[in-house]
Amino acid sequence: MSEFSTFAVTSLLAATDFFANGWASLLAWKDQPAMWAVLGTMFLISGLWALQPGARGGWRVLGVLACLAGLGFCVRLLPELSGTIPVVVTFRLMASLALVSGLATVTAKNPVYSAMWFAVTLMGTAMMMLLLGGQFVAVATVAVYAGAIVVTFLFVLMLAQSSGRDPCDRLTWGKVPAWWAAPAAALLFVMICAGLHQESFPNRQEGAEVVSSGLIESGADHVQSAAASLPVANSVAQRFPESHVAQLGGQLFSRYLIPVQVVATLLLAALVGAVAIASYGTASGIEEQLS
Amino acid sequence: MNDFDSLCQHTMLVGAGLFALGMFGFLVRRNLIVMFLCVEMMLQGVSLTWIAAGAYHNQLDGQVMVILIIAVAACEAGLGLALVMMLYSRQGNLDILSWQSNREEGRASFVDHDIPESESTSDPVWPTLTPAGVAPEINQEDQLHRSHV
Amino acid sequence: MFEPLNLLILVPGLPLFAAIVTAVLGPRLLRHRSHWPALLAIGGSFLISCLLLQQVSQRLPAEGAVGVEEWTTFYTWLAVPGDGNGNTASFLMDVTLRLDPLTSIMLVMVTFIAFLVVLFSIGYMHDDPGYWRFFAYVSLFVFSMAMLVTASNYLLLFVFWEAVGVCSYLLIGFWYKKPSAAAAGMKAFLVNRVGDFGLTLAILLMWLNYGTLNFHDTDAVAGILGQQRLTDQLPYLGGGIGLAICLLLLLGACGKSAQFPLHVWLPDAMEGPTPVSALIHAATMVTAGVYLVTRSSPLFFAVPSAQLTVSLVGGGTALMAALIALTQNDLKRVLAYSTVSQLGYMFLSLGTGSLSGIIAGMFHLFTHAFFKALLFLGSGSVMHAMGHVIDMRRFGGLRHVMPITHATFAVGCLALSGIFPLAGFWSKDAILVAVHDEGLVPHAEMTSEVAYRPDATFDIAIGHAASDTDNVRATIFIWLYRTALITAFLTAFYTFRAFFLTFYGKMVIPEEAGHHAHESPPSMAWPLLVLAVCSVVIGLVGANANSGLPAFLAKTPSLAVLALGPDEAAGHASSHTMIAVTSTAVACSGIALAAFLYLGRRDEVDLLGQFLQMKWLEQTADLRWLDGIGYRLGLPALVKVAERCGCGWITRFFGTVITLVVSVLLSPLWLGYYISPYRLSAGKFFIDELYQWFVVLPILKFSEFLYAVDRMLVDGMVNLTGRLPRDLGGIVRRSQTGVVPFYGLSLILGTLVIYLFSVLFARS
Amino acid sequence: MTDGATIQRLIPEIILVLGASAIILASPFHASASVLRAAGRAVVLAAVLFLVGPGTQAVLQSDRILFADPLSMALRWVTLIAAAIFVHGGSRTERQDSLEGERIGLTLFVFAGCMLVAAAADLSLLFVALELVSIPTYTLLFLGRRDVGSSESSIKYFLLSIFSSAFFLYGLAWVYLLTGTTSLVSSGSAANSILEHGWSGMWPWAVLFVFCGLGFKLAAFPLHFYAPDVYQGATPMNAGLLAVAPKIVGVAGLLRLLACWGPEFNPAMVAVFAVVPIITMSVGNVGALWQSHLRRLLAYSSIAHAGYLLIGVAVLVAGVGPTGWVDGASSTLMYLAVYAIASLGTFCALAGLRIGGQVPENLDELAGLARREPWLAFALSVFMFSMAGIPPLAGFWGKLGLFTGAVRVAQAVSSSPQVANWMLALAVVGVLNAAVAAAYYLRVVGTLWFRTPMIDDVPRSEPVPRQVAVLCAILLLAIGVYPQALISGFRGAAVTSIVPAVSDARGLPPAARKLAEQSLVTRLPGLSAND
Repeated sequence: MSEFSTFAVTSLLAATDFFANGWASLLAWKDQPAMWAVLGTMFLISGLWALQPGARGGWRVLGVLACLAGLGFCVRLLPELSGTIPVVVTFRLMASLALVSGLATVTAKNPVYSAMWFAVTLMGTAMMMLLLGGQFVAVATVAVYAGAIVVTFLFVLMLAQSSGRDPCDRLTWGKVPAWWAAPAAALLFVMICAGLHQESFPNRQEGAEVVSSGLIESGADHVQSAAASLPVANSVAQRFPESHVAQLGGQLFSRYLIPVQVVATLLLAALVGAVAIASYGTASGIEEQLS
Repeated sequence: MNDFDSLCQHTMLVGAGLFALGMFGFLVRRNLIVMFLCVEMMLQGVSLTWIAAGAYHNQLDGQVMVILIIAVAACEAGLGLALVMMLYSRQGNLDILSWQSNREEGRASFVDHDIPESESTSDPVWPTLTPAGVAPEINQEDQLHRSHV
Repeated sequence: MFEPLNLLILVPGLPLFAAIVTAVLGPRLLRHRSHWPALLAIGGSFLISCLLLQQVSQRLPAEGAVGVEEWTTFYTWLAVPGDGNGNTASFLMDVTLRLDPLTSIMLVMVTFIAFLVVLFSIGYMHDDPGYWRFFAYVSLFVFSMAMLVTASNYLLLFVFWEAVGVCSYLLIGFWYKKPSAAAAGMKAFLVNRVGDFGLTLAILLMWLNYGTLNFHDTDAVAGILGQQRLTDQLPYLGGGIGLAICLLLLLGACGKSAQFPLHVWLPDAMEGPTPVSALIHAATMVTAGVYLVTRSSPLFFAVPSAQLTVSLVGGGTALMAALIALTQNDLKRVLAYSTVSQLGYMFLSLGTGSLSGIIAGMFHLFTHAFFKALLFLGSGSVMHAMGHVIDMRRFGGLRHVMPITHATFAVGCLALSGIFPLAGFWSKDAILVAVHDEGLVPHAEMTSEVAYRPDATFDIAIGHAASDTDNVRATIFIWLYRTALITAFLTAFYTFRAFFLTFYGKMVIPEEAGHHAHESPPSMAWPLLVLAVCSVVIGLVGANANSGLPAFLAKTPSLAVLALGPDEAAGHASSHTMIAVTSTAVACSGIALAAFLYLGRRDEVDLLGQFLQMKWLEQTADLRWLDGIGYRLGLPALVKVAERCGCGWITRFFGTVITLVVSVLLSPLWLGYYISPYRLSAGKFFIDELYQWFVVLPILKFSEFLYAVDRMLVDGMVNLTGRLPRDLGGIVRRSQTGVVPFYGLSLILGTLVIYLFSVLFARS
Repeated sequence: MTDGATIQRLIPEIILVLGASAIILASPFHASASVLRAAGRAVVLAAVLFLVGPGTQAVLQSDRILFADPLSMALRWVTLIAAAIFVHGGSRTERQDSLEGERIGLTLFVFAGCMLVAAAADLSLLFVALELVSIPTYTLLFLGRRDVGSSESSIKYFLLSIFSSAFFLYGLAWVYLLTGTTSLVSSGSAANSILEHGWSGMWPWAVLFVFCGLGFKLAAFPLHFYAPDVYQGATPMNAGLLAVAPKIVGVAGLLRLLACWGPEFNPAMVAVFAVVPIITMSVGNVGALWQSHLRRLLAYSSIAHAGYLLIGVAVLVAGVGPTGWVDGASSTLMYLAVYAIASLGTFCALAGLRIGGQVPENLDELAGLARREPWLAFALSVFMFSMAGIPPLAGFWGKLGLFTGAVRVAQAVSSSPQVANWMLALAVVGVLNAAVAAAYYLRVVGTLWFRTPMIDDVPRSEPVPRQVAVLCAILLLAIGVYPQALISGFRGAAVTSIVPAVSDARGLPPAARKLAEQSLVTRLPGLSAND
């Protein structure tokens, strides 16, 4: 906590210094992570500001560049990505694909394009999930999200005949979001990045130790130790052996049986709800509204 | 800190980015469906974080949680789209700001003041879907008026 | 052995039963017989109270005890244990009733007045569609009030403190079809909530610091007012916390007893039926604040500055309300302000902090209940006869129409004015004596006080630094004594003003009365007679400070501790006769002045009315020989120019000022003009006019001014405390835009702000 | 892992879910509305019976997924009482179409979700159970009425709810990352160890995001904005559902999570948890002063009550010892129960009322109701007085418990003046707010009794909702006269489930825990004298 608040205050000081003395002053903060945070925040704010709906069209490219730059600064807050070259390259590619297409989702004037871009984002995230060993989840993301949900979105969008000509797609609501939403989003992102910062990030090994020690101390013997199911290893293949999807299934239908049942109930409720809404809203509802 | 851990961390950063972007989109966009998409994007960021955390801790809990999230998101999507369709049939547009009649008495509603005039008067462009079956003859008229969708 | 405590529960129990019976059976079965349950139950309660009083008075203080005290726990309403280590005290709410001299006196008084009021209401309310509702509410009120005075812990007291507030709200708004009545009910309740806020905090603070809220001792802990704490001299809190507790208690008492600045609700409360005004807003409920302060007197005793505050609030309220009462035309409003004023008297007396002062306050409470109830019921009788007209300008000379009411009202007025040997004389005299003595006694002499005043170090400090603080205090009390005398004069004056206007002069009867302007029926007349007799004789129970009521009250444990101090009253016996003579003289002169001004002259009222409408300035300016002086000074042009410019009021203001200055400068001429023998004779020596301008007018204007201040400033301030949340509410409303993304945005921003707050907070 | 005992503990929920499914399935086959309604009542009744039956025997066992301790039992009881009132009190003529079965079924789903949240011992179950409360609610809101306002309230609630639940999930993800487990029991001890080891950078974020999700359910500042708008557009019964079910969920989640994570004695956290209720109740109360629309007024009032509920949570967070934890949790539960009854009663009464054939929208329409509907007016007055905290009624005890809890903690935490000051501030602001709140509650009462009707139409109330409302009023009176049973029940629940949880999380030795439990259940001399 104290370390983190030191970080926050340093960032504030750096930002003040920047506003008081200009770019040159940032040199003094060069070696401090706080400087990257400040720079990242400012670039992200300006980038998002330029990309919001209703902003002038010519700024869009600059906005994307500024956002990428801000992202770059924020990445510097984290320890460097290491590993085999294919993994690193794939990850960087997929990460930028996801983030850039996410940016495009948010800023595209045409909602249909938004949905398309979102599908691309999903591809990127699915790829990252694969990298982290989540084969089943990656496939499910593509199948359920991209395959079903996004298509449904598109379907509804087509039905609703909205293709970016509606003012609501081209404008945001007044001046408030321009001045508040971009800073809020940027600040949130940078603060989370700072939380991921090397020094304050939990070291897993130690963490596992502490967790188990805590469990033993409390006398909760009947609770299985959390970090036991898979071997500790350095690479994806070692960490998630081939049988792990089977293990996943086993978990789902043993330990997580009740949540899965509840989700089944949830699906039933949503199904019933969607049908009821459709039947309630159409014929008689419109009649009533017209009368 | 090994290679894999740094991969997890960077994935979490991407997750945070998607989360923040989705949040930004939710706040600035007005189209109901796009707002909804933005929330889905936030959930995507959350899923990435769960996966990364699970991988970091060497457990499958993260993946189980993501499966649950996907299921819940599907529920929300089904319900939400039904809702949006019904609202669209009532109001004729997808603008969230056309739904502000429940507000404090005496408070003025938000009205757009900067609708570009040329665009507000332009005709709506209808999307066309390719019909199934035999390839149709290409109609020159259609080609001219085809929208960019 | 006969156990009085077993009967104690019946005193509140019977009225509660009656309330339930009336509420259930009233609308269908009882209808016009709805008064029977209330009458029987309250009568029964009264008899039991008398029995209990007799029982208590027979019991001498037990060995080692400082007073008579009995208590019994019926059940534990709520119990929350503390942790075993004593870090946190347990929280107990017992329904514990107590019996001691203070309680028994209050019970007798409450049930007796309530019985007579119920009797009176049978006649007064008999045409009302809400007949059963009225009696159900009244029974409920008597239950709550009886519980309030018998409760043996602060929490239970608070519960019924609120309950009497709710009953009062219901009864003020009894005629809910009148919007003013509904508004008055709500105002009373809300102003009282401000007081309750103080009381709640005081209770929490007491519990926090004393670890209990009981008056009495239990096995585990010494009660706040228990024998153990009193006799063993366990410390009472002084200093900041003690002061806070006392002032918060005082705030609560001010709300209920209508003391400045929370007195604004009482005059409006007169919208309720008159018997209610008599019972709740004159005799019983409004005295709850006095009761509370009396009960808590050991707490106040530990904090001299709080006591002084009590006196100042009381004295100030007494004078202010008396001044306001001078100009009221509504008979009930005169009486309402009179009640506020008399309650101020009681607070003034309680604040002296001496045993004689506190007992004098309670004694006045006791006698006041009788004659004020009498006056209110009398005014109710008048209203009943006049077809619910209450404006004194619209009726008059009723003494032949309503002989009984006239006679009893006269007794009440005399008692209120403090004429020997009526009830008011004794109690008012006792208060004056107590206040007077506080002005004489320099506190430095009372070194033995240290022995029984628990916060010893504090007092020793005072004892050393004595003279300055005590001289200031003595001076304040000297002035308070003078204030009290002036108030006594004013009281006599306005009381008899109302009396003469109502019963003397030419007979005027408003048309609303129709042809049935008659004396009230026996059920209304009997209570008046009984109360009148009481008002004459009841003062005798306290005539001697060493026996009767004062001696009896002094056996209350919490008061008895004060008796351990030196008897201050004894030292100044010689001055007491003087005070009695002075106060009687003052009261008589007030009556004489009222008689001089109002007896038989109805025109006077209109003349005063003219003056009140600011006519007098114009009249001054209209004097013939002053005509045109302003104009000759070149003012007309100025006036015209100014009026063109739209700032006419400036010239009018300065014109008036100049006219006044000039008139004062030229007053010799003016006198010379008028003091020609012929004119003097023709104008009856202009005594009336002189009197008007130099005595009545300033007082009246001041009174008018105070009334305006009261209405606008104080009322406004009380309303402001209500408005402030409303204005804040405007900000909250502003944020409800109805725009969904805005709500989302505020979600994020709020979270961020809270996060930053916690980060910054963690650093500091 | 999921054995027969676990299933057995879930029987009431299973009954609710299966019953709801059956009702929904039966509804298209032209089953009449009254039959479906009776079936709904029967299902709730069966759930109650089974909660009494096997449920009470399981004390303080928690496997990875479920808690079956007294705290969850207490919350499930509150939920089922609310469900019973809700299922019985709904007005028959409120809607007339063929979707009655869906409404009843979805309502039962909502309450099943509430009960599951109360029992959830795993982040995953907590999340899906929370969604089981939310998702049917979206549908119910839309199915309320066929006007623009109703649609608007459903889309507003829908969008903001999924938005906040994204935050909630993100918070859970961080909790998982920091603690390495999804089980609440072990995440608590892990969280505590992590805090000791100084990896606290993300921990406040995690807690704050989780609070975002739960605070939205509670309608706490700064997540309260939706409430007035959504209540305004909803039907009275839907507003009642929104006022009660999410509150139960929010309180259950907060109590459970904070207890398991071990309230850390950290002034910054205490400050956050003290500032939020202060602002929330002030916003709710001053906002309500201006309102003339009935449901808006009640919405603001529900915001204010969320603030009061959070006082108890703040007491739990600040409480240094078992007394503070127990005081905080038990007074919150007490307040929740009393609030649920009063609030549902109010909405039942309003739902059953027709003035000129319409559901009353404005406060003015209730003017002079007492003349036509004395019982309904009586019940409404009791609810208002109870919510205002006027003494002998149940609401008074709720408020008193919260305030004394705060004061007791302030007394006990003398070592940290900062925390003590926050607790005192909570008590003082709470009392002040109670005084402010009296103004608008009294306005409602005054309107009922003391004003002349503005409309000539005769108000008419359905018998069943009226009876339920009067029953609720009597219940409140009864609790007011004898609150001890409820309070000691909740205290017992808190002692036997919060104290061990917190002790585990904070690593207290078992002996100390036993001592604490014993001292807290010791009977008082005043009590035993009467026994």
